[in-house]
Amino acid sequence: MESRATRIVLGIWVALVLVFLFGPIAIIAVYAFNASNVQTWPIPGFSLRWFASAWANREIRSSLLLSLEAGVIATAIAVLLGTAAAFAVHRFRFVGREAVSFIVVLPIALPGIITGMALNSFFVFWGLGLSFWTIVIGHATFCIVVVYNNVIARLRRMPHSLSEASMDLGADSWRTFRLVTMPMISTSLIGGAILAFALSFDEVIVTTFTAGAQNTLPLWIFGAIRLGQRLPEVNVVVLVVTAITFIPVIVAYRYMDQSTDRSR
Amino acid sequence: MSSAHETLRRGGVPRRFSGLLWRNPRLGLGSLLAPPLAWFILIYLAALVVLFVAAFWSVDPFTGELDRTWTLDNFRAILTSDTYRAIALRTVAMAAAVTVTDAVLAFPFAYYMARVAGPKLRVALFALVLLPLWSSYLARVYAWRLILSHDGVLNWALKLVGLPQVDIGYSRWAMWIVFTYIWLPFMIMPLYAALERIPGNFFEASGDLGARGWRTTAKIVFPLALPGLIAGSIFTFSLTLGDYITPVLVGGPGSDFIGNVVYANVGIANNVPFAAAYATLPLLVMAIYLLVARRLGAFDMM
Amino acid sequence: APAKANYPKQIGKGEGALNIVAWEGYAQDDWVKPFEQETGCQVNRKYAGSSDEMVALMRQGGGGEYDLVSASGDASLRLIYGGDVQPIKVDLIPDFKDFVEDLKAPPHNTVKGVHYGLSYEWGPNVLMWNTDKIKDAPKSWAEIYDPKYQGQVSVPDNPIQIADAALYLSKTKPELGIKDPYDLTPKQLDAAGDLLKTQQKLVKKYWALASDEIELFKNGDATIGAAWPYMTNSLKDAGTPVADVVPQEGATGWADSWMLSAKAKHPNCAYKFMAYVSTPKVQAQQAIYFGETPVNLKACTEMDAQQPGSCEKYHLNAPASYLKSIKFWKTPLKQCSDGSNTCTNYTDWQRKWQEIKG
Amino acid sequence: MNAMSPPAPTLATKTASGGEILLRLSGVRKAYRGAVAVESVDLEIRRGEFFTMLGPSGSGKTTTLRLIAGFEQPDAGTIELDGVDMARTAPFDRNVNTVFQDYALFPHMSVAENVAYGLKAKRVAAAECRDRVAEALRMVQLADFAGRLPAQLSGGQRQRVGLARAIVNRPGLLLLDEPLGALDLKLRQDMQLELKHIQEQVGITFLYVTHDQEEALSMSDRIAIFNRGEIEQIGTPEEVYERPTTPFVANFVGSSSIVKRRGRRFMLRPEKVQVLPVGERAAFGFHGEEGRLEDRVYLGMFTKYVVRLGDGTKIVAVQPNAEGATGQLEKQRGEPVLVVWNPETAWPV
Amino acid sequence: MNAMSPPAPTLATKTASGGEILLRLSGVRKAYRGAVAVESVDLEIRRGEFFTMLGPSGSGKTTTLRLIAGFEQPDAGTIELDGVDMARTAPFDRNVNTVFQDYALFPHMSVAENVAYGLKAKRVAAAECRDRVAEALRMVQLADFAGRLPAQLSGGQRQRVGLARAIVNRPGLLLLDEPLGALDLKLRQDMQLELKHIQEQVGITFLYVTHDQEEALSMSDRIAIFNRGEIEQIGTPEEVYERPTTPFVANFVGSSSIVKRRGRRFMLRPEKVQVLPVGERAAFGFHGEEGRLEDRVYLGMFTKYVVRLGDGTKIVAVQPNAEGATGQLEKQRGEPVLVVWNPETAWPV
Ligand SMILES: Nc1ncnc2c1ncn2[C@@H]1O[C@H](COP(=O)(O)OP(=O)(O)OP(=O)(O)O)[C@@H](O)[C@H]1O
Ligand SMILES: Nc1ncnc2c1ncn2[C@@H]1O[C@H](COP(=O)(O)OP(=O)(O)OP(=O)(O)O)[C@@H](O)[C@H]1O
Ligand SMILES: NCCCCNCCCN
Ligand SMILES: [Mg+2]
Ligand SMILES: [Mg+2]
Repeated sequence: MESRATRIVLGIWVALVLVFLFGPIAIIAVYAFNASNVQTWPIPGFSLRWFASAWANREIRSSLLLSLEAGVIATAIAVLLGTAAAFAVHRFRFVGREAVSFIVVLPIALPGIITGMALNSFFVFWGLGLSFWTIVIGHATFCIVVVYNNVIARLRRMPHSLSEASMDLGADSWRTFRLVTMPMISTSLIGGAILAFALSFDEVIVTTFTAGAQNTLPLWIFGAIRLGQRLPEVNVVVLVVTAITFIPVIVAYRYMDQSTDRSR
Repeated sequence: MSSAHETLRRGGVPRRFSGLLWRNPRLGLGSLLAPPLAWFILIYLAALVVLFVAAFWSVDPFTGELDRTWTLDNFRAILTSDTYRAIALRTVAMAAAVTVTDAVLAFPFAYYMARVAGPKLRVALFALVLLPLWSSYLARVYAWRLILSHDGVLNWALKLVGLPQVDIGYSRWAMWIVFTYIWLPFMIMPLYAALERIPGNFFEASGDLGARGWRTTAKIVFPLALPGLIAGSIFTFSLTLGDYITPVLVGGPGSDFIGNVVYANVGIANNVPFAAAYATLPLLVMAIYLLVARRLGAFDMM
Repeated sequence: APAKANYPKQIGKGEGALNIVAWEGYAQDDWVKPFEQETGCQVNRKYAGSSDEMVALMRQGGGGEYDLVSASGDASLRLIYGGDVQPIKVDLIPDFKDFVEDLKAPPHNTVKGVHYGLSYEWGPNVLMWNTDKIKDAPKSWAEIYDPKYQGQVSVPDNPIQIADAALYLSKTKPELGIKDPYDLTPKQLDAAGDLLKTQQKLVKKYWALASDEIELFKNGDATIGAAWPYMTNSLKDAGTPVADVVPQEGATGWADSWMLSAKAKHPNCAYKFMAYVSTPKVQAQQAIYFGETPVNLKACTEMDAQQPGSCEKYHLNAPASYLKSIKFWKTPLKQCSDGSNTCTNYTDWQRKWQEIKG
Repeated sequence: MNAMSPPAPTLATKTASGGEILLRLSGVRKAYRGAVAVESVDLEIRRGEFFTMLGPSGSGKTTTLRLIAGFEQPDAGTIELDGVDMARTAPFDRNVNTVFQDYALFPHMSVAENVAYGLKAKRVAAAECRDRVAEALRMVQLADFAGRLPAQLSGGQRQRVGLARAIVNRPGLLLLDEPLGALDLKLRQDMQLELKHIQEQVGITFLYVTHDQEEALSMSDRIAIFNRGEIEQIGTPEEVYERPTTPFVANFVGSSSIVKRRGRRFMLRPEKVQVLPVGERAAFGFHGEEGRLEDRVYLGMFTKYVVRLGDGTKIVAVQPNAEGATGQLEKQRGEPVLVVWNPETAWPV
Repeated sequence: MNAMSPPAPTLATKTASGGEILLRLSGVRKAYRGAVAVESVDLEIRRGEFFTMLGPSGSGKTTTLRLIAGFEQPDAGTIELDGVDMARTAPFDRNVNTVFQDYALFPHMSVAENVAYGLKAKRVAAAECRDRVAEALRMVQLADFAGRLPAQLSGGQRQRVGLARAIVNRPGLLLLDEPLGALDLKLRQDMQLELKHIQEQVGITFLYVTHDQEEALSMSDRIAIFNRGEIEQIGTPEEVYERPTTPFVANFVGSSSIVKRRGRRFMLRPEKVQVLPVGERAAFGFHGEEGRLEDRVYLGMFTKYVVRLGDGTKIVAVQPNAEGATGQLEKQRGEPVLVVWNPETAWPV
């Protein structure tokens, strides 16, 4: 439908936005190879030494590990609770049903500083020391909505008759969930989980308020940025994480939602 | 036939439990809803309540001890101060400006994804939009410092092509650019979701009735994409509203946000009551925003 | 209220870990790594950009997240009276005896003879400038209030910065009657505020982090400002032409102490760490790295060994007189040092600072 | 007809005037948040019958079917299958299977896996399962498509998979909710024949939902006419077409003209009316009236005439195009004609 | 009929045997990535005509319509509207409007706004716009629904909004792609009448797509039968039903039996065949053969008989249920019967 000129103009726009999106990431990549730890432009020379020193850095490894652990557990909680909430809202009519979708989006829609501060004073109020688990709780709280939204969108598109057909054929609720519902929602679940994990993996503000002495990777990065001595290592870590995630993200989104390749 | 019923009736615990759930749907609802609801109410809503009760308390500035006597002093201090009013205004204005800019940048992009790109390119663009979320938010903000600083990449490039230097490092311009940049994917995704749901034959129907491209865009595409736009704006607006790191990293003088004041009071001055009182403002703004957004159907697009 | 003493008899076996809150540059691998190898105590570092942040971190989650903090004088009393830190048995620190006398039991970390902190290092807030862009070496703080540096000034984003203005005003406007830059009546606070508000228009950026300031000078955004010697050193190392000076009006400064959390989970490692960083070698490494002065007088030879002339450069050979020239950070209180109740407290300062920054 | 089929029933027994009751609904009622979907339904279905529920959109057909399948629970009334009340039995414990309007095939399973689904749920042994699936696919002529995914099938093929998936379980009762609604007319007509054939083969009781009168008439042993959540009439195709008990049934099942004579209203089916040139004589005992030809529509098999009588009554008549290539009555619109009917065929409503 | 309607045409002119050409397609071809959707289509449509494209699913009807509307561009051939080639003209510049199968109503606009959309795009003055919208809504009997949103309408009402939205623009040509496909049978029959009525009222040329033969026969002036991207026959309803030029047309338009006699194949329409008890005499000049009654299906208006002849040929016959409450032939399945037809009605294929 769109005229050729429209398509060309839109194409140029898309290209420019991509340059905008990836320009800073390119800068990060370049500085990862900076021979000096002084961040001036253009860089004085190329070097791989920061890869070696990042690799040897125990703090990077432990904070990366912590971020992965917290992200995985928070995502797991989000998947369980978000899926349960999506099913409840999709399947049933009940008083306060509307409120559920509202409560669920609150933690992500309210500024992170409110979420963080509220959880922080809550933990303090109950005398719970800040720990790995408080990080997980904070992350899970704002990740639930991502899974919830993905799953409920899929459930809405999934014909209700499928699970009825299954029960009609003699499969009990559990079998129906396992053999029909789960395979149908799995891709949206994966999509939601990936996004949830990404949000957790990169969360700074809520973590700042819910972490104790533990450093997640973003907190380590923040510390490194303040310190200013090891910035190339930050760039190395960011570059490597981005590169490693690129392929699974592409693969995952290919499978995520049939709607994305539904032709217009 | 009755023997058939017998065989059907048999079955293990899951089957009998399934039957129980079928006969008592409320039980099923309860077991699905209780865990997430308990999580949100016992942890999150309770936390918000604790926080905002604290807004009416005060703190000993020296020892940091909470004084749990009811007082409106925090609110009074905020409402009577030009400084706090200016900061609130600045924050909301920036959040609005960033939201509008992201919408403008994202709309043609999402439109291209939904309507022009083929299936393969669409998946690729989708992944490319999401990819920045994996490269540290902090590192990307920091990269902008290197771009915008006095002797940075931008001025270097401008010099290369013989253009005059700009001095926008550490300023509100810088914050505007960086916020726009950081939250752009959060606008593109829901906008794309909304555009992608517009049936193709609406474009045909509109053209068929004599409307040219711009008219179709204004009268059909935009109104139908509005829920997605609002869903995206929830992110861009609220993420900007609550951020305090970007102002610290790329802002100049006079660029403190609500978040900076809140952070300074809770994370530095240990004055949670005052922070809570000041945080009431974004909380109210977002609550209203969300109620409006939900009415406009934005929640289905997030 | 201050925490009760709970002295250990001796330093026991390490717990394997140690969580510390430190100023940036206070826990460098150069000396932390050997400590870890020696004691098996893995050091987890959290860097704070201001004394306020240190206090907040030590109180975070009800306290107990961190074992040690390198608190400056304006944070230490708050931590003591807030009950956040516990008394330290200085006998367990072998090098304590070699400390500068004035800092063995200074009022900012010792209350009624009870040591709540172990002095570490001290130094001045200096005036730093880019020597390429400013040829005449500045001598007065007046420079950072001078409109000719519009958009090139950088000062810390910290309420305690008001004291710098007050110090300057105490010299340039004696009629205000400022004696101690931390004892300000509301009128004096306003006067300092007004001065800082005129400065706000000149500021390129209020630096929140040490690295901010370094970068501002490195990338040509700032040419003059208030800094720490640490920054001058870093910038010089990176080839940026800068110099610093304690201007004629004198300077504010810090005197830091290691303090032990009242709920420390790793007290043995904490004692081991305090003992370790009090040794002449570490004291010297720290001093040279940050550009400040150790408390251990024996560090002088170590300093000269690591960087010839540094003992003198940082006045460790004549600490007593140099000490007097620095107005060390302390927490402003309602009660002035002279006992009268006419001063402004830290909350007032915070509000004022917010007003200044806008 | 193959080995499975029962001895061909006589035309008389096909109307199922007797036989054992398989399903009985009494006083069944269902409302959705205030909106009543099924007001009160009483129904008896006999074993082996092809029973159809016919009615306009929203009349409660689907709801009734869902209550029988167990997807919904009735607000009141009983649902007895084989004399046992099913009200508290879950769908997976009912000996009833459903063919869905949108087929509801599991998209991630092959045709064979779809068909085997019910047997596996009942833990039928693998070998038997394989055989029964193969047999069911043969019956719906999809033996060669066992390995395909539903997305790789045409609409008619999907419909047959849905059917095979249900009948492979040999349910006591098969529920079909507008199973042909999504198909092209031509395909639908073919599938009607196939469905009917299969029902005769396997001898399962069919409870069929449609809103297409022709489909209902051509396939059913008995028909229940639904209107606003209630049944207006139950009867054989001939009964509901020729002897409707309410005006609604008269109007919904086939088209008709209404004439008022001597203070009473009569329904006239179009095939009972003849249109003749003015001046011709009506047959003995027939009633004739003059009118004006308002429209003539050629419909292939027959031609439809619309005639306006002197008192304004509109009479619709159809006449088969039996005699040759063109319709018999060569009149133009607006010309006068004679309409004729046997008063015995005028049904009072 | 109101003031707008043209003088009632005679039945003869309705077959549109002459008249000015409005639309001409010559050698139009369209392929989608290798798959040919429209092979080669030649077509002429006359002004004022009700022209129908009939054909099975996938035969290229929609593609042809989309080419005419301008949603697609042909790979080859010309599309002339009023003698002007339209191939490079954008949809919004063509004097053609479309009624979509799924209506494609704009969900965020009221009924009136939907209908006004095309007029506003053409910058028709507000007052005139208001009047024309009101008139169009009156015509489709939705005057009272102007303020509603599409979601608040039933299927049939939406369909009429789609129609009003198109005709309000007074296009030279109106394209309708299975506009009634989504409706219930009963509603569809009502809408067929309404559509036809409106076409006569406004005098716009209709190009109609359907896969329902009955619909095509009852509404059209002329019909084009599509098969695999090509037109097999164009003609009046009677021509395509009674004198099909290809076996495909014979089979697709209406049902028929095929008999082979003297080495030639003939098509027998079911209404041309009579079924009689054995022993009765066929009318003069008629051809009679004995067979066995295989099935008898009551269809309300008529009864369908399936007879198997001695040589295995299957003959389908329909007889109107004109005489009384029951069909005339009281034979049971399996009994011998006589089938009779006029050899002139057997069409060689
Ligand atoms: N889940 C539901 N929630 C609310 N109302 C419902 C629901 N299901 C059906 N209804 C209403 O109940 C009435 C009967 O609906 P039902 O689906 O049984 O009709 P139907 O005869 O099957 O119609 P159709 O021919 O359109 O399928 C309708 O008015 C419908 O709107
Ligand atoms: N956009 C497209 N891309 C690829 N193939 C297409 C496209 N549109 C149609 N086709 C193919 O072209 C052929 C003709 O399709 P078309 O939609 O014109 O048929 P139709 O006669 O309208 O069928 P129906 O009655 O099912 O609507 C079909 O084989 C179809 O699969
Ligand atoms: N990529 C960083 C995005 C951070 C989003 N945080 C969401 C939490 C808001 N409460
Ligand atoms: Mg239904
Ligand atoms: Mg089509």
